[in-house]
Amino acid sequence: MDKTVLDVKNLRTEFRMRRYTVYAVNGISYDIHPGEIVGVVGESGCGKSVSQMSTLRLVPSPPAHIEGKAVYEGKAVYEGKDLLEPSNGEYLRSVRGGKIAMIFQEPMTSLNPVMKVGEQISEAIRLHMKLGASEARARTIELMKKVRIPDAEERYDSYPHEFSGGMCQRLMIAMAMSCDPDLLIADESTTALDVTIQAQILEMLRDVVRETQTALLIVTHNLGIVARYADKIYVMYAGGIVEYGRASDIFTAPSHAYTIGLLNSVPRLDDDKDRMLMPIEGFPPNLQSRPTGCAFIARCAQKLPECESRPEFPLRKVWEEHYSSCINDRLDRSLRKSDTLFEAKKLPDETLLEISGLSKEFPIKKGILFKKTVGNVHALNDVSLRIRRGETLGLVGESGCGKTTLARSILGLVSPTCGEILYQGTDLTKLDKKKTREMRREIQLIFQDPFASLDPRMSIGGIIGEPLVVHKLTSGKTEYLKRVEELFVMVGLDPSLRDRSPHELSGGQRQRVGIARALASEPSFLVCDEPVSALDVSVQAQILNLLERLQRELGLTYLFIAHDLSVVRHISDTIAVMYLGRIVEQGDWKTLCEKPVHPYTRALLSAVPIPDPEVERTRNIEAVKGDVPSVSRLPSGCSFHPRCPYAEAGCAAAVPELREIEPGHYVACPVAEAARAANTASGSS
Amino acid sequence: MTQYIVKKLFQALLVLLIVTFISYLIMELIPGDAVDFLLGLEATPEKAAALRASLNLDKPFVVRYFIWLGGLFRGDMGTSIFYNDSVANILVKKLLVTFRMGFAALIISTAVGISLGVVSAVNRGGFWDNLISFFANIGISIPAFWLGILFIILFAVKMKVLPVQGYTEPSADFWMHTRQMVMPVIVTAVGALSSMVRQTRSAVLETISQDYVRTAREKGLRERVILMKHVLRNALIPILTLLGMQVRVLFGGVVIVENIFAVPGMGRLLVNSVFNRDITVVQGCILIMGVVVIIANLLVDISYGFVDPRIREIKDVA
Amino acid sequence: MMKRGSFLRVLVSRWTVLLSLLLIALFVIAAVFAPLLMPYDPFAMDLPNRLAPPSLKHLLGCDLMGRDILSRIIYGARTSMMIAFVSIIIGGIAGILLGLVAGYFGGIADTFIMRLTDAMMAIPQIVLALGIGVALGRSTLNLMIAIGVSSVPAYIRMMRGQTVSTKNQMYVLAANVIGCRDSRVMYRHILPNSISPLIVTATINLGGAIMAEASLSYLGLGVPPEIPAWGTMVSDGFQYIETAPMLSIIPGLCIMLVVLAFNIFGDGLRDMLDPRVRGSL
Amino acid sequence: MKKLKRAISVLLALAMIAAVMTGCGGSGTTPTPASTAKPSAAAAKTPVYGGTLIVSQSTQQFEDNLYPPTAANADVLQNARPCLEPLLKIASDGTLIPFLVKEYKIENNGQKYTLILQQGVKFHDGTDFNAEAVKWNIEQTQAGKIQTVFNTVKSIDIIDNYTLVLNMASPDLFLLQTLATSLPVFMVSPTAVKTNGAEWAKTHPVGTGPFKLQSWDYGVKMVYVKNENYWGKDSNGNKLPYLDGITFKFIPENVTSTTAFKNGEIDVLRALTSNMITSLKSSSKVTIYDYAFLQLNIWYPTLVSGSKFQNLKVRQAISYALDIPTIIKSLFGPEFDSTNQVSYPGSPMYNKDIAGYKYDPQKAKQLLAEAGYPNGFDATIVAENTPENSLLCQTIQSYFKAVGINLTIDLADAARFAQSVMFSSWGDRLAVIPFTYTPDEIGSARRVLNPATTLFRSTVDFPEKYKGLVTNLFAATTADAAKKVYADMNKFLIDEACLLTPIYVKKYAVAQQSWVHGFGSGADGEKQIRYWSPETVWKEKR
Repeated sequence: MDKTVLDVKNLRTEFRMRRYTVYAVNGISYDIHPGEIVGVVGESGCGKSVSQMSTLRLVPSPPAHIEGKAVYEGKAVYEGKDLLEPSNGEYLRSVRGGKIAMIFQEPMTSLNPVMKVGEQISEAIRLHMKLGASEARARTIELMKKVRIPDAEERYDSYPHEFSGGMCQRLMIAMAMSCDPDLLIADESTTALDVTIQAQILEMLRDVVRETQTALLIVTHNLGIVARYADKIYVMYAGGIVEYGRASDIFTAPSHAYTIGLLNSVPRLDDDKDRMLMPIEGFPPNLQSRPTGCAFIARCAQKLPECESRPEFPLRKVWEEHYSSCINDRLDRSLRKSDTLFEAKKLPDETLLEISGLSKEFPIKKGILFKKTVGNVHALNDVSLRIRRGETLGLVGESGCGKTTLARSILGLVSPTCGEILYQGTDLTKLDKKKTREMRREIQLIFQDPFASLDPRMSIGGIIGEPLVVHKLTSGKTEYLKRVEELFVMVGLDPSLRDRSPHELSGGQRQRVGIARALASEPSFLVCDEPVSALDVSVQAQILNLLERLQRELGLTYLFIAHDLSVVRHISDTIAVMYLGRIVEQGDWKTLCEKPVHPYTRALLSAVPIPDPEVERTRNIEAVKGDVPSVSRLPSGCSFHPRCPYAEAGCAAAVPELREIEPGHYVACPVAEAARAANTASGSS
Repeated sequence: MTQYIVKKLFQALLVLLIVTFISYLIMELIPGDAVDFLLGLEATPEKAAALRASLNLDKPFVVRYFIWLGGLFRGDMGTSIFYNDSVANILVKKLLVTFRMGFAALIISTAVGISLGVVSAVNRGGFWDNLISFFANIGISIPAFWLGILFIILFAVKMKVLPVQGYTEPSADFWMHTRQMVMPVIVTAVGALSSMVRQTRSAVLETISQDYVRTAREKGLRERVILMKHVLRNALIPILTLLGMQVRVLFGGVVIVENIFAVPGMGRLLVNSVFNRDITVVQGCILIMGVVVIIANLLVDISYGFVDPRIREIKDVA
Repeated sequence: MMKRGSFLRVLVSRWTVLLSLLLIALFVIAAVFAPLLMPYDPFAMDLPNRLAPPSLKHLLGCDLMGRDILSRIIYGARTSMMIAFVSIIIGGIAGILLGLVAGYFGGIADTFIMRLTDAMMAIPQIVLALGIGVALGRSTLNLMIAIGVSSVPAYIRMMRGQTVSTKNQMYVLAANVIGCRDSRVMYRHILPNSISPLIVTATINLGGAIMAEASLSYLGLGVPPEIPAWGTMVSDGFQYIETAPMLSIIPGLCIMLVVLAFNIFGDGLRDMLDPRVRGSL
Repeated sequence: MKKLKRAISVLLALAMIAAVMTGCGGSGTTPTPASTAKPSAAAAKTPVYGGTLIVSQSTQQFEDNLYPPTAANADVLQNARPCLEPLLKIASDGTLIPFLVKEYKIENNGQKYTLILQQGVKFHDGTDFNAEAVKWNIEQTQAGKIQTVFNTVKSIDIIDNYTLVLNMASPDLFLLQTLATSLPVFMVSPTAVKTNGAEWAKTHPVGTGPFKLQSWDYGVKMVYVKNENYWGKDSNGNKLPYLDGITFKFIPENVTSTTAFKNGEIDVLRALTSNMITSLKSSSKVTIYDYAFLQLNIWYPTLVSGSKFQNLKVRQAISYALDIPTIIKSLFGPEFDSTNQVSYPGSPMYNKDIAGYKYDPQKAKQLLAEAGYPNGFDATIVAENTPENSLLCQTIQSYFKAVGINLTIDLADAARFAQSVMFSSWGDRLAVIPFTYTPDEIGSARRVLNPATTLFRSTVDFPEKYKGLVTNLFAATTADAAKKVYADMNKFLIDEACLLTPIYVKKYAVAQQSWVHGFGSGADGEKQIRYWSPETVWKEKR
């Protein structure tokens, strides 16, 4: 552990634009030893990615139009040579990709679409290892096998668009490992992937790294991942390191106000229901001004008087190998209970929405002039649901499971192939255009991407007020303005923002605008399609609390769609799990999370890392084999059987029925109980 | 892949049909017809009527169009009212002239255009970039005929280096042919060259900012290798699209340049025929121009298939 | 959009854009205040000093009918600008509407309009304009219609592409969700978000229109002879290119400068309105 | 395509009006060309063999038809002169020069003509040129209906292989003069036409001429090569033709052709415009033949009901408002002349005692006031879209403005002008219409100044008195009688009825390089520029 692979001494990166400078990284120092796994955690804009790029002098490729240039200061010593030294340029180039390799966030766009996949990998091998074409090809195929890419020989010559997201990321890992690097940097490498795939990739990465004694540096915003895999954790905020130390110390004794805020704002699978998420108020700092003093001071809930006056906050030793730049050593780490009693939420059994036998198929057409259908994408098959008034139904599933199609069918944006959707008795699928539009007042949608769902050309006030104009809900200007002001206040937005345009607001504020717009026509049913997954953790908590408050005050009913189980568990009353267009298990939140029956639900739950090293140490993940099959060629019978560890002959034959094994707990798997019994016997929770 | 080609072929034929209909419609709207012109004052009503009947000019517009179209399918493009000779054999000579000039201009504008575009994109904001972009901007702003006359005064009159006009078959006297072709080709090429530079530059800039270029750089490849293997291959797609459009721009340029430099090409014939109301010749010229432009676009579409694997197996998912 | 102040300050930061802005301003002032700026009446004939060389009295000399060239250039600015703007409006409005409909509704409307556009794009613009011009006869209005109509396909293609890409944006889906009718979605959401590429295409086409006027008058289709327009002046001046080169060279130069200015300004505007670039200027 | 090209096209269209030469016993004397060119020094030098003569003019517009019997276009036929030859040529002073016809006898007052043909002449396809061929050619011309020179020939008798007799239906003393000066009647090989058909003959002239047509690219280039066994000999017996070949090049763009001429790429440049002359004047010998061939007039739509131009005072006011001499002198080149009537100063038909209208704006204003338009009125003028017309109309516009008339100019391209002016009523507008003198003034007068033509029938109202004069013109048998009637017609049109206002007369201008000899003035003194003899042209070695 003594020999350091990479030693970075107060690295500083600034983007000198024509009229202003962005201070992306402000003097950070860290080092990494062979075989060690280091986690770098922070919210978007804290400079965690830029710092890694800077060590390899990879201009973080700002869009080509930006004429800014990256200026690096400080040293990044590798094998005794400072990579940042301009004179070492040639040496740096030989290190890049060879000795230090990186994996990026978007696997699909990181591969050259017009070049064979195998070629892109062997290109690096031939360059760094000076191997001939045939040896390079052999080595590439061997690497592809190592990262478990099925039938590697043939897939060598196929193109990136023929691979799924998960497969692409495996290719990137193969490419990175191709030259036996000393250091591998994974920059948000699993953020874009589904939870189960993310678990597979990280597990494989850890085994490979342990086996080859390569140092691994994981950059992520997900505390769970860092808790499970990292030995040492650096917490970054506004371009600087605010705290670092051993993983267990950071989680048990977080000693910086920001770290505490982070930990308290993240919902955990194992915390009790009435726990109140404690968001960090305000919004991320503006990097265009040179930071002085403590950058977190504006949002810090536990700041001391002298915090204002101190010029700078060096990292001081708080514990053995545990440093923090926060001067307040009596930080309150307790979690606060939510003041409202959730159990008290009694649900009247009046059904608001009843979906029965809903399926949807998108035909794949081929042919020149007269298109004939050659195949079908089975987005939804035979989905039935019941949502009571005031209830929050959580819908969980990975990409391609049909949750978005379900949401759009309810809103009438997509007309289902068969089945009916009864909303207070009326069947939405049978309404004509005019009636569907009127029904739009009743049912509204909250979008995932807060920025893309607001019209950039309109002012905030205009966006929120548009439903009022469309449905002529207010007569006269004054009443309109009053109602808009009311909506602003309702979602916690400052009314003075009325004339600003969307790009001037932060992520959280934009999502509040989306919610206000949805509430403008006083709907009683809200479909939330992944409302928080695009937000930073701290802001996520603000929105979740807002949604809960609105539900209590306005008696709203939510259909909450997400792929992050911990968020769904926190907010929903009942949860349904979907896989490839079918509901595989449904039940109230307690039974489903604690006593899951269906193998897929269990795999989903175990794939979600819990931000607590002790828990993660002991937990092993129920690995799920292979990749999600394509939606146009569904496997026969239970569509999960090819990947299910407990699959039996029967599974492939008949499509399992959703049966009620306990009051309110449905499951669509014949062997479910037996599998659970076997599993509990082997001692894992 | 073949399905993709066949689909594009069908589309091209349909568009070609519409092209001929549009040109016939425009010629129909133009008042006055060749007959009054031809017979002059001797036009006794019976003579005019007889000539009109023989040329089917008395039939309604739509019928005449379909007669012409029928003829086209049988390979006969009709006879010119003016030169009372079959349109095909009038056009064949003129076509070669225009194609030689147009093709030379296309080669120059593409080769020089793309290389300059890449150079200026690669050192973005640098000296070369500003210089090339400035001249490219001037290139697209100069009216072709004005430049033509400037060239004539400069090279032919003052410096007496190049012949002023005329056209000799390359077979007859190749050296004279090239000397005569220098000015017209350059004048035609200037406009096309400049727009090619500008478009290539933005296409390359767009590709440089993609993620896979960053991955290539992260792999430690030399800048030149990244440019050749990764950037250019991907920038080729938008550049190809532009190439399809260039053919149309060149035809426009040729029409003007042929008149200045007295090159007996199709452009000049077309303009004369429009003023002479020689409908069949106009149709012939526009048909050929349309065919060439559509074939150029078809070739571009097909070449997409080779350059970009994603387009190869198009599946239309509704 | 960015706050007003910084928009102009940033736009002017690049000297080429500044220069082109100046040239355009000069062109517009000359066009609008033509009557005040002209030293002589551009129509007044003064036969004795026919083809007089540039002199103090006549800064740029006189044309073949003894009329002062400088005044005719200034008046010509007005005609050329009028022709350019009106043909942009004709081409633009028709192009935008058709492109919007084709892009938004897709299906048969889209294929019909796009195949028609492909067909018109297969014919060079100068030939299209010539055909329409000859059909309508020689007058200023007909010239504008000829240039306008022949530039419609370019606008349709640009607008359709823009509509198709904007249509798939989330905020358009949101507009549907809150119950907007198709028409409202189009004019309230899709059109405003296509404004920036439209303005850029319009500025670049302004230059194109002036050049088209020049080329058409060379082919014999320009404005009525007595009305000074740059294109007609260049083509009329051809005959006397050896004896009085100024007759063609000056208007030709004016055309080039103005078209150049519009192109550079168009490029600058495009970089300005492109959100990715805005941050860096 | 340059606007000027269409100017030539209109002239040629109207040359067709001159194509039909009606009436008998026309005076047939050609206008006496007062050549302004210096007598060429060529006569002193001895002719040299070899070289190709490059002749260039603007692209001609018309039907490219070189088969004489059906060809309607004089200028196009001229281009066939190197390979086709007429029976007789005519000297500038009107005397006939024997050519393919060696001798001729005219008997009983023009009723009977005996023609004795040149012997040993062969067509290019090897067949003999004999009486039979001439008879066939004359019959074809009669059948072609385009040329009327042989209409009065009743019958043709073949006496022997080289003599034939024409019996005339009515006495015509000037048949041969008309034959030589009207639309050229060239001899074409009967066998060639019989085997390949008239259509083929249009593009493949087979004649007896000094050169053979090698290639012809419509509207671009015509290439002639030497006919080795040409029958002609020059005055001192050497074989003709001197040149190895003649090439016609059609260049639309004047600037291009003038520059090419100055660079020596072109030997002879025909149909010059005024600005071409000014640019050529400085550098090389420009011969302007005083052979006027076109006049431009403004005509008034007196027949159009309610038109202000029905009032004589208005027409006269307009005539007074235009200062034609200054316009011509300052705006147009040396090859233009002003005239106050349909004829022109140099012409024998010129009527000296026509007063005409001197430039007098005050009188014009006064006349307008009397006519009820004290502060003028709006009017439109329609003309063909050529650079000269555009220049002219703008000048007229400013002169009109001086007397209160504001004029809009409608320039129509050739086909639209033909359709809307020539062959139908041009409505309540002034129209700029040309009148051509080719081949002779009286013949043109009979056809054009005739109320019955499609041009005037529906728009111009000719008083009875004038119609009487026109019938006399047709009846006049002798040249002097026709001349007298023509003079009266002119007097009436201008001074009495003021039905038209003449503007300018245009002469035919040709530029010729110094090393070219025998092009304009033929060896035998024949000054005709339009009916040149290619066999005697030669080029100095350069």
